[in-house]
Amino acid sequence: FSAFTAEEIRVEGVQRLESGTVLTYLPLSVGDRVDQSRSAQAIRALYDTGLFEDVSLGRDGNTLVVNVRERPEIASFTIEGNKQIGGDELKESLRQQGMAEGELYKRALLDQLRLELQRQYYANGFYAVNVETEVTELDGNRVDIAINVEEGQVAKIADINIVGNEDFSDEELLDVISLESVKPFYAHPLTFWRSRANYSREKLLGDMETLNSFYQDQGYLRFNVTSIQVSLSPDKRDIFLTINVDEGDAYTISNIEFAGDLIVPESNLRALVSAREGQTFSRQLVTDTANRISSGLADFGYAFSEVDPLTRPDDEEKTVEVTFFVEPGKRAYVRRIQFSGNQKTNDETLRREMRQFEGATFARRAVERSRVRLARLQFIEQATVETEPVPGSEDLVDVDFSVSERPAGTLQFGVGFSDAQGFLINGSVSHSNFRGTGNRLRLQAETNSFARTLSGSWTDPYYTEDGISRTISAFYRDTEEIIRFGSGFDLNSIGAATTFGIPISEYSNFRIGFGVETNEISTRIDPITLGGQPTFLTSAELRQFIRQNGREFFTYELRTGWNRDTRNRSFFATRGANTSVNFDFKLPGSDVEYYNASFTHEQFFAVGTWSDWLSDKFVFETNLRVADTGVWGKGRDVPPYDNYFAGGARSVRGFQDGFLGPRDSFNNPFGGQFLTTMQNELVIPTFLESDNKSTRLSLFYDVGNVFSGADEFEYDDLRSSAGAAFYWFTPFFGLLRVSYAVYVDERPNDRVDRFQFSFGVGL
Amino acid sequence: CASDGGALPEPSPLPDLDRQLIRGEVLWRRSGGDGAGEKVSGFRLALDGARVYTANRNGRVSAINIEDGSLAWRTNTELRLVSGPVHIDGRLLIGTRDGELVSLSADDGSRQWAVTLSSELLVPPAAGNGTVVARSLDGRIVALELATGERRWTVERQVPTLTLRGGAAPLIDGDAVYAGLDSGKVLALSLGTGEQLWEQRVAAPAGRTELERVVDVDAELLLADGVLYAASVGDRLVSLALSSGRVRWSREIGSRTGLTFNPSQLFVTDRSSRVLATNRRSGATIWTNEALAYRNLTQPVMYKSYVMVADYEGYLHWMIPEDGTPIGYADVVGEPVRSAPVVVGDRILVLGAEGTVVAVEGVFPDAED
Amino acid sequence: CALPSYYRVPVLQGNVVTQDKVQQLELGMTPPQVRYLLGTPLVVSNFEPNRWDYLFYYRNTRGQARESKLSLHFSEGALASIDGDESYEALLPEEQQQIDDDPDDLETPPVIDNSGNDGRQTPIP
Amino acid sequence: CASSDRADEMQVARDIVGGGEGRAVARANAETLYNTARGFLDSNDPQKALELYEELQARFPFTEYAIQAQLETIYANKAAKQPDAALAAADRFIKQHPRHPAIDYVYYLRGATNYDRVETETVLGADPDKRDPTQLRQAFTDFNLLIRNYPDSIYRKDAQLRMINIRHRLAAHSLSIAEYYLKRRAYVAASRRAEFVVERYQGTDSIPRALEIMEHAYRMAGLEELALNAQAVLTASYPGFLVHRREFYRQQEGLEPRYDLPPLDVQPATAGDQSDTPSSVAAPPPAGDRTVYKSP
Repeated sequence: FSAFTAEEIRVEGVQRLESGTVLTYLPLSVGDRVDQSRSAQAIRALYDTGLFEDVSLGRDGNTLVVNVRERPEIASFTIEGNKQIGGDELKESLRQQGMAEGELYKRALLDQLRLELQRQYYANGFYAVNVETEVTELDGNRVDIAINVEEGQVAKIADINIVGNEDFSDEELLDVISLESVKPFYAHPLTFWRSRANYSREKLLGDMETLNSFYQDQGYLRFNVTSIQVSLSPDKRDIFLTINVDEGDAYTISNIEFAGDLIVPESNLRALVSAREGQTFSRQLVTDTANRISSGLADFGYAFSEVDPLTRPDDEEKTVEVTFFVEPGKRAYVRRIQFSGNQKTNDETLRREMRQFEGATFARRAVERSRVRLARLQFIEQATVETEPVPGSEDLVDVDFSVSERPAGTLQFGVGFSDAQGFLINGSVSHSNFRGTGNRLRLQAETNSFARTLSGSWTDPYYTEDGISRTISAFYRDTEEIIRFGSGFDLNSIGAATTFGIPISEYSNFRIGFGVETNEISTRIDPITLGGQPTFLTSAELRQFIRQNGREFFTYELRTGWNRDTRNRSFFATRGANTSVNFDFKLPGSDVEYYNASFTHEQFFAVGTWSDWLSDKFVFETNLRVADTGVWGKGRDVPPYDNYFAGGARSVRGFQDGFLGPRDSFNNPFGGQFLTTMQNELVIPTFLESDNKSTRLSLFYDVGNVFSGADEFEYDDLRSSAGAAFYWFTPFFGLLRVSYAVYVDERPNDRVDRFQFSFGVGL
Repeated sequence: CASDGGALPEPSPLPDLDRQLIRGEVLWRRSGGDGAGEKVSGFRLALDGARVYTANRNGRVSAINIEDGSLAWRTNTELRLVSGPVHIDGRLLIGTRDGELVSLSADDGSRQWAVTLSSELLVPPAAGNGTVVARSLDGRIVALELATGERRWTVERQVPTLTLRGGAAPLIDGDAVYAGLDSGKVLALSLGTGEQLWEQRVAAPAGRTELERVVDVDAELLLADGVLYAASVGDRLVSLALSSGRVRWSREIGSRTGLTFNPSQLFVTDRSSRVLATNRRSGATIWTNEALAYRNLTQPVMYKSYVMVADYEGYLHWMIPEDGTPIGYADVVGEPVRSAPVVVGDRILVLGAEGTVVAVEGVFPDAED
Repeated sequence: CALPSYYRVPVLQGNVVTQDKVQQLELGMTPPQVRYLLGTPLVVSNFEPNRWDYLFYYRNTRGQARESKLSLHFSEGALASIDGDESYEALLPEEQQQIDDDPDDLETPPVIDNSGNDGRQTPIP
Repeated sequence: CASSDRADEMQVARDIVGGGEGRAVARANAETLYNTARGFLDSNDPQKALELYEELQARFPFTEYAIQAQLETIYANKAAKQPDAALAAADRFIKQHPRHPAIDYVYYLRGATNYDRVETETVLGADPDKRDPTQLRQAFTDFNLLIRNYPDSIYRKDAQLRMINIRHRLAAHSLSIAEYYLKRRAYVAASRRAEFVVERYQGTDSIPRALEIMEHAYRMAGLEELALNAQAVLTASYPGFLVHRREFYRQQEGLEPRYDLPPLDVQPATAGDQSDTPSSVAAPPPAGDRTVYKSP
């Protein structure tokens, strides 16, 4: 139509939207001159909003008439039959493209979607697939969309033939690539659930890359895949792959050079190079060396260093010269360190673990060290770090740590009644990140008809900003006639202690502390006449002890210890070791002088990475504990309440709690002065999403026992058990340990308890 | 084989004939080796008057006397054989999965020469005029001296991303060699120089997915009275002028196996194992026999003026050329038959998929009594 | 009961600049030239935009601190004065290189090992 | 016979409320459905309201009520503690009804959703501002969008108050980091953080302490001139602060407190009045009175 000035604009055909909405997006307004190009531009603008199916401009006198037809809204969108290609991620990705309930229906998008689905299926070997789409109009300008997929028979790879390979056999090469021809199911012991015989073009292209790098890693610099043929059997069930290769020859390294600004002396860099002259060239080795050099430089602050290996092959000699060209870039400084994801932990609690400071040279090792220290905090489940250059400057970087937190507090409260102990109330509160400050609080209370215990401890890991920790603890215990367990004596004790942990290196610290304790054993040692004969209420051993040492003991104690912990996590660690030696002894002036020495060593081995048929997630953990108590100076005997007991969920599993070790005359556990226990666990990867984050499954083999003294240690008296254990870090009750002992080396008079569980934070 | 979707229909049962005009009598049966197994292969029977030769996937090559089925000689080449043998001038040519072309002496199977080509030799070679022409899976066509195995020329053609397993053997006629390609074309090359004489498209790829675009010319080429007949799986059967490749006529018939002829008619087994007869001059269909549909029939062969095919259960079937009515069938080998039976005088030699060779003679009971 | 020397986390602060770079400093240089030579100054105050301080401070694991500083003044876009210790030598402390090596830290590739030069601090060119 | 319709509708409304809603919902007309849904929303049962809004939009897509239902879905999701769903609903509403009279309310609601994600007070009395500040920053950008696009919106004042509040909390966050580095004797880090607070968060409560940290850090690092600068700025803009600071230390040592001190004018004039605190977010005004959108 001829150009005119629009005195008025009228919108027609609007149903769901308002004319106001159309006017917002219309690039024309009242009073504008409307000509051919502007109206075309207006129409395109309205189309771009994606809200309209059809737009046209008309003229009624001097009024510009905009008539639109809104795109119908999708009332329901269903897709069935797509077993092979992801159900919900597919729906999610379609939602993003605007194909979901509530969005507006675009026919072109649906066709494109159908084709895309079909191409996906063909790329995965479903050559007999059939994808139908169906759009039903509803009143109120809405539509129902249904896509149904008939997948049909998937074509399996029947045979892969590699032609032209002399130096490596077909079998060797078939192991390298991921695609595989159909073998009887028993041929894949470990990978039976993943059928690798499904053909997919991406996997094929990926495999060509793997083949290429395999040969490059063996020195075949000139290797290439000349052509690949994919052919289908007439019945469309079998796929035949023919891979034609030209191996070329294996090249050896003639010489290794360094060029560019090396920052450190060449001898240092050469020590990092694992390849040697004369050795067959390997692309992998060369790239690894380049990475090691650049990460080494990063430790000197050169975060942006680039090391690229240049190779100059000599085709006659079949040798290659490798030059590592080092471009250190600017020395980098850290502008800001930021934490995200810490909903419950204060910034300072994380920042004090940092080994990298703001306003200092960037050191990759320090950043990595900081990340591991964060991961070792009890209340952090996972910590990751990213270094980003600061826009607008060439040598400043920001270091961003993102953490995911683990429930730090546990709250247990139980009211019960047991025939042996009568009415029972117990409760414990523990929080390893109290008010986000990283301080640890533990409170425990228990009352039943036989015992009232109350204990608490408060630890501030950063009592001084350099990391000296302080723990204050106190306890009150009043127990009577523990008949079921122990040799039947009343004990009430009260004590308090304070200990300091002083770091003496990045991984180890020294522990020193002082404690005061008073214990009183009150029980009848002379017999009472019951039914005519004298019967004793307490065991012979205890009676003898009381006769010799009396009943009340007031002791001062000096606690010393050394600990070295290099585990990568405090719960569910997969690497590192945790060794500690403790030596506490009752100071002179105490009523009884005895010492208490213990050695514990926990070591993790990433056995999974040792051989490639085992998945990397397999971890072997061994946990050894040896403890000895004995008198010194004028001490005559170690009080029974300080004896060691073994057996139970946290020591030798499969034996009833505490029942492993010497017995008293009532055949109740009396404990001993020498304890050796060892727990070995093979951690098995599970398919749970929370594997090794908050759950862990393992097979265990425990061995150990308690002896009345170090001299009575008898190797074949050690008891052992084996079975399976499951650990779960529960939201409210701390670490739950459940174990079932399948084999228990039970001897006469042992009490076996195959199924055991315990919870609460063990540390 | 446009995607007809879904699994393939069931093979039809044996036709119930009230009277069997012809019966097959097995003269002798001999196992030549372990054959080809279920997989598609390029194994054929090769003859030189007195003996029939077979090759097998485990590397075994056997020579059997046609007269009584006794074993003339047997050797194990220790190679991963996949095609041949082809007999010419006292030689046997066989192809391996690793791209080796080997020439053995037909007298005792001793190795004469061996050449490694660029890819698998799934398709049997052609020999003639002192030349061997081999087609490797990567689309290369190589001519070699028959006597020495020395290369003469190599021609390369693009291979589509997805093809059908198997292929048509090249055909040598005079100074030209004709080859059906996986791209749906027939190529004519000069035997001496490898120069292209002409190239004719048999079927054009159509459809949006790779599967719908498969148009391999896998059926054996047929040369009869100066006319070349070729069939593609893309539902096209053409008759080409030998000199120029010009299409004389073309019909909507797709075949994967091949065709045979008699003076006036052409016989072809199509992709769904229907047997059709067409007029040689015009290509018009005369009759269609669907009784043996989906029984995976071989290429038809003329036996005593009757049309004969073999099927997946090892049966031979005979039909009257005029109207295609079945006149008899015989259970001869008990193994799937994939390569066409070979007629020697009154005898029919059949190669089973598991390597068994059977000699059969067609008997007409009515005629005797 | 402080033991003789317990382990303090080393504190590193400020720009590390080598002696030869300091020597190349001349009056009249423009800020971008100085920045290219010595790197971005880490101590620049909002209230003294024309004054750049290259400060280096290192407190080792036994708590002993070492520091040096260099103050540069610019006027009208050119370096007007340089003061602070001429022999400004801020070399990377060797303690930092000797961060107690995490024995089996598989996730990070090994660091440059300094055993080659008998523990002397690596001379940086 | 209008009244009989009314009675019938009220009966339907009661059915819906009474839970027998299968049959009743089917019969209800748009207005009843909307009023019932709004009833649930106001008696804070947002989940039920969400279902009815869905039903309303499905069966009466072109009515005023449908648009109002879409608007109130945003608020209902927020009330039902589903912040992500609320944000998605808000974005869709902004795209489809950019000129709706209550559009500024939608931007405001978006900002409030992010703002309320950070609990103001944790159960043990710990200070949440010491933790991850990303949600706070997101809320700040949302409110900024509202003020820039709709300067005359009635929610502008409340949004501004919230933005000021957020700036204070972000400043406090950075300041606590400067305090930490000072304690660790990492003087360059402490001074840089303090400079950052002074530069970025003018007018917040953290400025005086930041200046003091700057002064201390520069002095410990041996940069006396810079230390004197910082002290000069501090005494100039916050005279009362130092006096009170010294008084605080005196009392620490148990000396006699002095009462004749100048007022603690912590806020230089530019900070805007602190008197009213941001109020909690109200439900959107009902569909009925479309003319005036009262401030919450």
